[in-house]
Amino acid sequence: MESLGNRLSTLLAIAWLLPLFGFVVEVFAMSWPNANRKSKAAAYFAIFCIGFGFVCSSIAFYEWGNGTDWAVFKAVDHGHGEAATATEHGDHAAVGHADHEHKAVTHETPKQTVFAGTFYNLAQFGNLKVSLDYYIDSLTLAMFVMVTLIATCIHIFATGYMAEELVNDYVDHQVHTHDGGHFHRPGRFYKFFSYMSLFCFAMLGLVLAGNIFQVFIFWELVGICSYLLIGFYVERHSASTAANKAFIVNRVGDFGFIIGLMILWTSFGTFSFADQHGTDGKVQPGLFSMARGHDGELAKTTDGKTVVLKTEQDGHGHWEAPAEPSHQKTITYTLLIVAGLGVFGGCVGKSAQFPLQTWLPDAMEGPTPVSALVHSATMVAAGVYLAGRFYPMFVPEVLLTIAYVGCITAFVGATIAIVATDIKKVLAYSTISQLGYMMLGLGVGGWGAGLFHLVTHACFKSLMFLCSGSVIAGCHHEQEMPKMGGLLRKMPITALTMLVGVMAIAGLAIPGTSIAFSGYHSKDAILATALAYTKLNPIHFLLFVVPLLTAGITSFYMFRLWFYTFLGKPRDQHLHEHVHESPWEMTGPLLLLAVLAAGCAIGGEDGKLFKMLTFSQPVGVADGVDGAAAHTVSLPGHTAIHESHSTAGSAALLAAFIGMSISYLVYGKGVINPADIKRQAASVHAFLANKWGFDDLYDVMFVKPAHVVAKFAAAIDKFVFDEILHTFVRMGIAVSKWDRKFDEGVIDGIVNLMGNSTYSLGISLRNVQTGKIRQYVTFIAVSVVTLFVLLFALYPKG
Amino acid sequence: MNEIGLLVQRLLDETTKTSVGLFVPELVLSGTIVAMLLCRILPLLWRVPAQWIALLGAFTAFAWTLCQFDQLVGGTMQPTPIFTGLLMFDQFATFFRMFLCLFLILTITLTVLSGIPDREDGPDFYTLLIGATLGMMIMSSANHLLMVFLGVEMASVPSYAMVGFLKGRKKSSEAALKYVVYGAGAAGVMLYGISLLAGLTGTGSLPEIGHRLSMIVSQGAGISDPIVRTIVLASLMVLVGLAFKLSVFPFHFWCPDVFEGAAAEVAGFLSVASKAGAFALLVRFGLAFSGGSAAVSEIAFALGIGIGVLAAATATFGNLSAYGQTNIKRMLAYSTIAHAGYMLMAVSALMVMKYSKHGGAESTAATLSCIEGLIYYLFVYLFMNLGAFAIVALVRNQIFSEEIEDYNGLATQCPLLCFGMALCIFSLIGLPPMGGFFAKLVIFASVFKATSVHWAMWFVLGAGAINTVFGLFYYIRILKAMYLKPRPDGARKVSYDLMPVGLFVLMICLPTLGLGILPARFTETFNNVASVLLTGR
Amino acid sequence: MFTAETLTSWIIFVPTIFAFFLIFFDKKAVEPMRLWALAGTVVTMFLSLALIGQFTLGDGSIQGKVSVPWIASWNINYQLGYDGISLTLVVLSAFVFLVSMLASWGIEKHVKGYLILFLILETGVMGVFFALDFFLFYVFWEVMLLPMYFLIGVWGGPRREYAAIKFFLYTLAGGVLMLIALLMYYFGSATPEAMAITGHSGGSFDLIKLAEMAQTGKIFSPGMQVAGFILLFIGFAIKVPTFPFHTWLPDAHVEAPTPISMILAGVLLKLGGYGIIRIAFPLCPYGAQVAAYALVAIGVVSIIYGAFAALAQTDFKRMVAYSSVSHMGYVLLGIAVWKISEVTGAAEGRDYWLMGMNGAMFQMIAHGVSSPGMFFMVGVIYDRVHHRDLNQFGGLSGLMPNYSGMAAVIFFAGLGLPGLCGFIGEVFVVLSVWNYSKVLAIVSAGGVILTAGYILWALQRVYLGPEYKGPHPEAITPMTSREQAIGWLLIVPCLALGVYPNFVFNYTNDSLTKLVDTLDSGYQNTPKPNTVQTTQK
Amino acid sequence: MEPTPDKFLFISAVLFVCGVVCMTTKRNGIGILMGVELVLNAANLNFITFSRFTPLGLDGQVFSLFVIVLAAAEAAVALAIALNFYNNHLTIDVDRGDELHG
Repeated sequence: MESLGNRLSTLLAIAWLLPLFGFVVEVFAMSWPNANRKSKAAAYFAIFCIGFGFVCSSIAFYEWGNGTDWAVFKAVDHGHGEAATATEHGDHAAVGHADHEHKAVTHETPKQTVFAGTFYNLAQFGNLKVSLDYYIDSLTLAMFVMVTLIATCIHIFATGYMAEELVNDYVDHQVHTHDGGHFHRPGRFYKFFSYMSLFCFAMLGLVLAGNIFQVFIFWELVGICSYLLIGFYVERHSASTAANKAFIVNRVGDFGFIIGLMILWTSFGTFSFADQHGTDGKVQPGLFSMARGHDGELAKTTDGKTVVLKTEQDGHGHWEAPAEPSHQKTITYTLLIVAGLGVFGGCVGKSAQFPLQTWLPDAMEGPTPVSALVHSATMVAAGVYLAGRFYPMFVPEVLLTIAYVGCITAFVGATIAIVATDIKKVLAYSTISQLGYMMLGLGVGGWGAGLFHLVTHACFKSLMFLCSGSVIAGCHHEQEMPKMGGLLRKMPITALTMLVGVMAIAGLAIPGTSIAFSGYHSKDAILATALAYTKLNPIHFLLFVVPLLTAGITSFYMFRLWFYTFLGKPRDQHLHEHVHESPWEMTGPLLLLAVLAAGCAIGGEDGKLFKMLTFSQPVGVADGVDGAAAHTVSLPGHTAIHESHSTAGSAALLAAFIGMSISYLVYGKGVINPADIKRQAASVHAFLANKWGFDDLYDVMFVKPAHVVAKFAAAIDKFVFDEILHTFVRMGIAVSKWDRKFDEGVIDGIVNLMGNSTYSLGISLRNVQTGKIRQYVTFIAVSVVTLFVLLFALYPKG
Repeated sequence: MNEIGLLVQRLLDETTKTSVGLFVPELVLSGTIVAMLLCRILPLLWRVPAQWIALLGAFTAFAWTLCQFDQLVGGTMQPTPIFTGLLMFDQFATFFRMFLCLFLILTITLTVLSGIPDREDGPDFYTLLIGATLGMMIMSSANHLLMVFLGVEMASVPSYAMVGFLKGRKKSSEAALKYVVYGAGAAGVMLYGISLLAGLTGTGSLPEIGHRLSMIVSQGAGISDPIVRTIVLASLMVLVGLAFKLSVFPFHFWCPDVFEGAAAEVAGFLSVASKAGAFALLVRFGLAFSGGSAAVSEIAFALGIGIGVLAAATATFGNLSAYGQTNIKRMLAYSTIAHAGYMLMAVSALMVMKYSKHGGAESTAATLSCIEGLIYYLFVYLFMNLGAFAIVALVRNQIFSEEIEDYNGLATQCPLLCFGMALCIFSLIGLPPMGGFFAKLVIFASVFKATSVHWAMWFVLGAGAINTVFGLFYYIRILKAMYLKPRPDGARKVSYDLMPVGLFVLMICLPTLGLGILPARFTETFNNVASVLLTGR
Repeated sequence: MFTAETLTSWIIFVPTIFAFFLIFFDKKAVEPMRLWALAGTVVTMFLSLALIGQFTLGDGSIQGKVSVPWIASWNINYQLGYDGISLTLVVLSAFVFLVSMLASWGIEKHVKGYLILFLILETGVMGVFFALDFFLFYVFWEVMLLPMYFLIGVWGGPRREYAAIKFFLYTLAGGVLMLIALLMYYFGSATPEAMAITGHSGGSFDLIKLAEMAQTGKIFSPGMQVAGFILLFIGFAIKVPTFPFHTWLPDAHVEAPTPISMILAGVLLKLGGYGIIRIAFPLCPYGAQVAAYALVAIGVVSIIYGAFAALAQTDFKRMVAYSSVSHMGYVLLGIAVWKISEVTGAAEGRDYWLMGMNGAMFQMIAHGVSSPGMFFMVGVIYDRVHHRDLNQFGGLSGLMPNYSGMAAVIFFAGLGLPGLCGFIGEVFVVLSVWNYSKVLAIVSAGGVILTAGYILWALQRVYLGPEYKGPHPEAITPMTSREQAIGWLLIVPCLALGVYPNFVFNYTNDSLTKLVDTLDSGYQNTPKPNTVQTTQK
Repeated sequence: MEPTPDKFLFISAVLFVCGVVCMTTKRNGIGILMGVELVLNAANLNFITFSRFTPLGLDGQVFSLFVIVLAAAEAAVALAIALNFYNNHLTIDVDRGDELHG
């Protein structure tokens, strides 16, 4: 077993460090003075790095499978469904594990499936240890494979998309220099790929991290990479402001993260997830075993106020809470909640959840491959990954907040997406909404469902971003949907792959059979968990109703996007002539991702992917938590979720069809002309100046309230949160102005005052020196007398 | 009839056998004065310039006092009062006489270099110079009230004349007049005080005063007792005379005007030599009260506190009023006032510690360090101040001005002189590597010890600390002018070659650094001097 | 010849020896003089690296102790030694001096004077880090003052005199306070029980023995420890600079030439922190514990206040100066998180305090590398366009790609980006504060956002944006190879320390563990005054 | 009746005060010098009285002899300086000599 752990860690370490090596080489090689800016060498090198990374992670996955002789796919009792190969994509990993299925099941002791260890020790204070270590389980491997695969596709797409940077003199149309002309600068092809490699390094590091401190390190590194990538067009003021905004909002999230870290560090004394095997053979419990031990319950004291940490090992290696109070290491329950919320605060900042989501739409300033990789598939998903990884530490109250935050985010994201006109903004808001979904999934106890949706969303969202990228490239950087229309004939492949993506996200499926798009399976899993959850705690009914509603809205705005851009008459004739299909580098990945988006969740709950994810779910999640006793929220167990599958699935499907049909009527066929609705709601239009007026013929309750709410949500978003942010900034600047005045005025003032006063005193003393000798002599007599009187008066008595 | 004969006989052999032998350095100096006056008259000696005679005389006097000092320290000679108790011959006095002779040599070489007294009135100048030094040497070894007055007068009168030496200038004549009038006034008051004191105690010699006073002062008498009042008044008046010589706060008015009027060399001489003599005398006078009863000690204790307050006032006044000065000599005058204040703090600490009620061994060790601090400060002060005045004199010879503005950008032209001035200035401020810092540290340490005796000394220590910071402002203005400001192109060129001038400046300024880095050797000798003075009594 | 003991003296005086030989160079031979001075700094760097070789890792106590009596009568001896704390700072200083010397090629005025003062400054700094005798420490502390005054005063920017005199005034005032504390501890250690430790009569200046005395708790009374701590803390806080005493830093930085402000930020600010760790805490453990809450509060205020002030600046260099104030706030914060549990009276969560101390030491080293880098980057652009107005920059990344790349890395190090040196120091300090007080921990964590704010805003205004808005854009030429070398010299340690912080922790951890334990036992041994010891929440 | 010293001391005190007042009020240089002489002679009177009535004995008279000699020397020098002042300022009025001040 030990050797397997090492092999796995080395393989994943290679996959992790390769992009860093790529970054270093690209930065140096390309900054060499004579490097010609036309060569695509940088792109090919980056693709090699991340591709090889993907190969390593799939080998690691294969090794891991063998090591645990594929218990992962045999865990579920009723055998495994039809032998559909998980993914047709042609690399050998898929083929490999297909034929292994029929190996005989041997019943020896359960193989070790979780491997943890240390790379090297950062610092050691007394018995507090901070180190870089790795934690490999099925979730890590799944994330590795997913991230490297999608990153490879996006890198290939980017070589095509960024081709225009391959020129020595790149004219940036959006930037106007003071003399009115456009800004000229040399192409920056290589710089883009170096940043992308650095990003992959940081993202993989985050996934591989073995302790929460290491997660925080790569958390910020990923934040910096998003800053660099958003602000790629450094000349555009809007780009650099968006980059600043993204970084500072992430930092606000990190502020919460640090507070969480502080509490954990002070009360638990360690950061590492797994148990640490000290050199002297002594085993130190990791966070999870301290908090949850082996059975998944918190060891609370009788009054339920403080939690006793399990720091002692009983006979067969299970961590128990020590009996004598003197040995006990305790943490108050409220502090544990605050720690959970703190870490979740970090996730909110990174995954653009409810209070801090304003930066993600602005982040669309970055080139589209960036939006595809960073702001849809990987980085924003890091928040959900961390919530998943840190799941055992979240107490039910925290899970409830996560659920509500997810729910609100999903709804707000979806409603704003309705009114968005920029194609990338629509996708950005839909990402926010889907992330809300994942958080909701985790919040309501569906650990597997949340992460399942994470993986599927990564596939189809990156697919859709890349399609929008190829559309934008096709229409010569035109992003506004009103100017497009009827592109189906001109860009067939992009249109069809986009349709696959749209259907996946809408969660369409052929009722009755189990053939469905990946979106359906993962969204169905979340809705099922939500339904089971609302059954157990009826007062939280909203946690099922709102997601259902959002599912409908999601399919509506996604199909609106598709019909609006690809069907109907081309609205801008001049633009229409120049539209052309993207070259193969761009359409190839689209096809690959389309296949992935369609089939990656084949088999739904008992498909390969879901089993893969849920294999290493935290202990005690499967059979749910009965909150009644401790009058907290109870979480649905696996069986409860299973029953509510069918009802939730059909409800979701219905909502999706309704949404699709409405958007078809409004945009596809054009039965109702959107223009006259705009006239009726002219005032609203003025109000939504930067949002294209929403035409809605049907006065159905569903549409009007959605519109009002959208307006309200957009308003909140624009006038409330941005305002809050701007007021903070203005307040900060005001305080700093006061601070500077105080600093120069008061403190410097005092010092100068002292200096000047002594100086003036000095000057005044000069005129005592009159120069008249007679006054001097009088002074002798006078001072003798005064001295005598003084001495006489102050003579120390007795 | 024969008692008178006996008396005269005893007097004769007492003076011839012992006193005259010990009085040789002073006699040598008197001899040089006579020689110089002779060379004015005898055509044979006309060609020999007076300064070489003066220098020769000063060297022999210095050598003599040096070997006297070694013998005293070595123990071969015992400290004894000479001339039937008029003067006291001990380490303390001999050290000061050696100090004054050394200073005399340096001043004479300075005047040779800066050429103040031209050939034909050279002898007169050097006569006055040596005469004043003689007066100060007597002051430092005075053991009798008569000698106190005689020493002060002998030191002051020649310096009145020296101040007015540049006959042609209006300023120097005005300065001389002011100095004469003020000096005479102060001397008069002092004499009256001395007469009262002599009358009260019925004797002139300082050691007996303490005993005599304790006889006439009844036990536990406060200020209300008339005898105590007259003693306090009398000693106050005597202190006035000394305060005038030290330019302590209420009696310092003459100092800025005289220093500005007089030539820089004379001002240098006055600032250092007269202070040394006066401080020696003040210490002896302060110790005169010792040995008395508790009441007398109480008087002395009160005087000590009074002096401490005066010292703080002097230091603060000196530093503050130096701010706005534009003439560098006047600024250095105020700086000498300030340094007099610092040194006076040591004397006040001495008196407070000596006469504090709960005396004991610990306080004698403390008084030891007060005197050691005072002597060390004077020793460093000699080099600091003389260096500063010498450079002012040398620069004046080239640019004919003593305004600080005219010093702008001097560093670019004569780096050596400016380096010397920088050393002196930093030592005057009291920055650590320089001697000035260690001197101030020792004095502050003794004042710090005195704070345990009486709360007022905290005020004195505080004033000392603040003044170190105040002092920074005006001292730095000189360096700022020299180093930081560019040399205006119209200004005169200042250039000195290394050989006579540069070497001299280095010889004076480097000891300020040396004393800062290797104070060990000097502290031992000073410690020995102080212990003999205190325990010898 | 180069054993551990002599190595320390060699490191201190090699720069002065090189400076001395500089005098004989001819004024015109600028290039050879610069190379000679560079050789001086390189030799010092090698010697300090050799010193690392001599250092035995596991042992936290003082190594390479050499003690030669200097002024015997005052028990002052020339005592040197180093442990993990001073070793890391010495290596940092040698490195920063080397880099600043490389950056001094831009100085044209009086090159000889500049180089001599530059090397003397290095001696002063090295002396402070090695000195183990309080008097020797104070002498070297003030020796640094002289060259710094002239370096800012003569070669500085337009308002150089004001900035130089302000710098001199602040440091001298701090010095005077330290002087009084020095005396207090000298006389405080003259008690009979102290004799047992020092083995000689009279007070002692030996820091190690004074720390032992403080640890026994019997010799220095609690009242004296509190008073001593306040004096020492203010003296050192002026150098750190913490909140109320920081106004000299922006002026000094803005007016100082680039290499000097690199040294000022890289080395001189660390002396304050080193002084607190080496003298203020060990000598008065009780005082330090009583003032712990105030210190932590001051540290947090410094962070927030410095960040806000930096946000408000329009002058690029002044902004970086204020960022130094904010970063040094972390140092003070890390040192002072010393929580005492009411129950046992011992330190509660000692490991977190140790972590805070280590974080503070690391922050000093990290800031010592990143802030000279920041100043150098400002200097590079200032040497070209001669203005520093943030709003008039822009678009530099297009015109000077390499320069902008390097500047971005250095500023991100200042921002506290993981993988670079700034992050480790900040995060470890912030993590250790929670154990001390929750409210202050949250506020200090808030500092992270502000830092990101002002640095990114500055980067955006200077480097991003379409084109350059300021005066004479034609002067913007790509980085010369010398500048690039310096850039890389600064970036490599940034990265190395960020990735593998044990370069510092291996050395500092043992010494700090020993320090933490001695302070803890020192506090417990000191008899608490009758008031119940109120602990901070 | 036996003459007591206090009458003489009273006279010398009066003399002393006259001397000081004369020094402070006189504008004429020579006048001031006269005042100085008065003060010195007051002290002389004191010495003579003390030598007569107190155990001071002969010392007092020797004292006064020295004082007389020194007063003479001082007067000589003072007059020379006053003369020099007159040559330069063409006046002996002390108040006119206030060029050195501040």
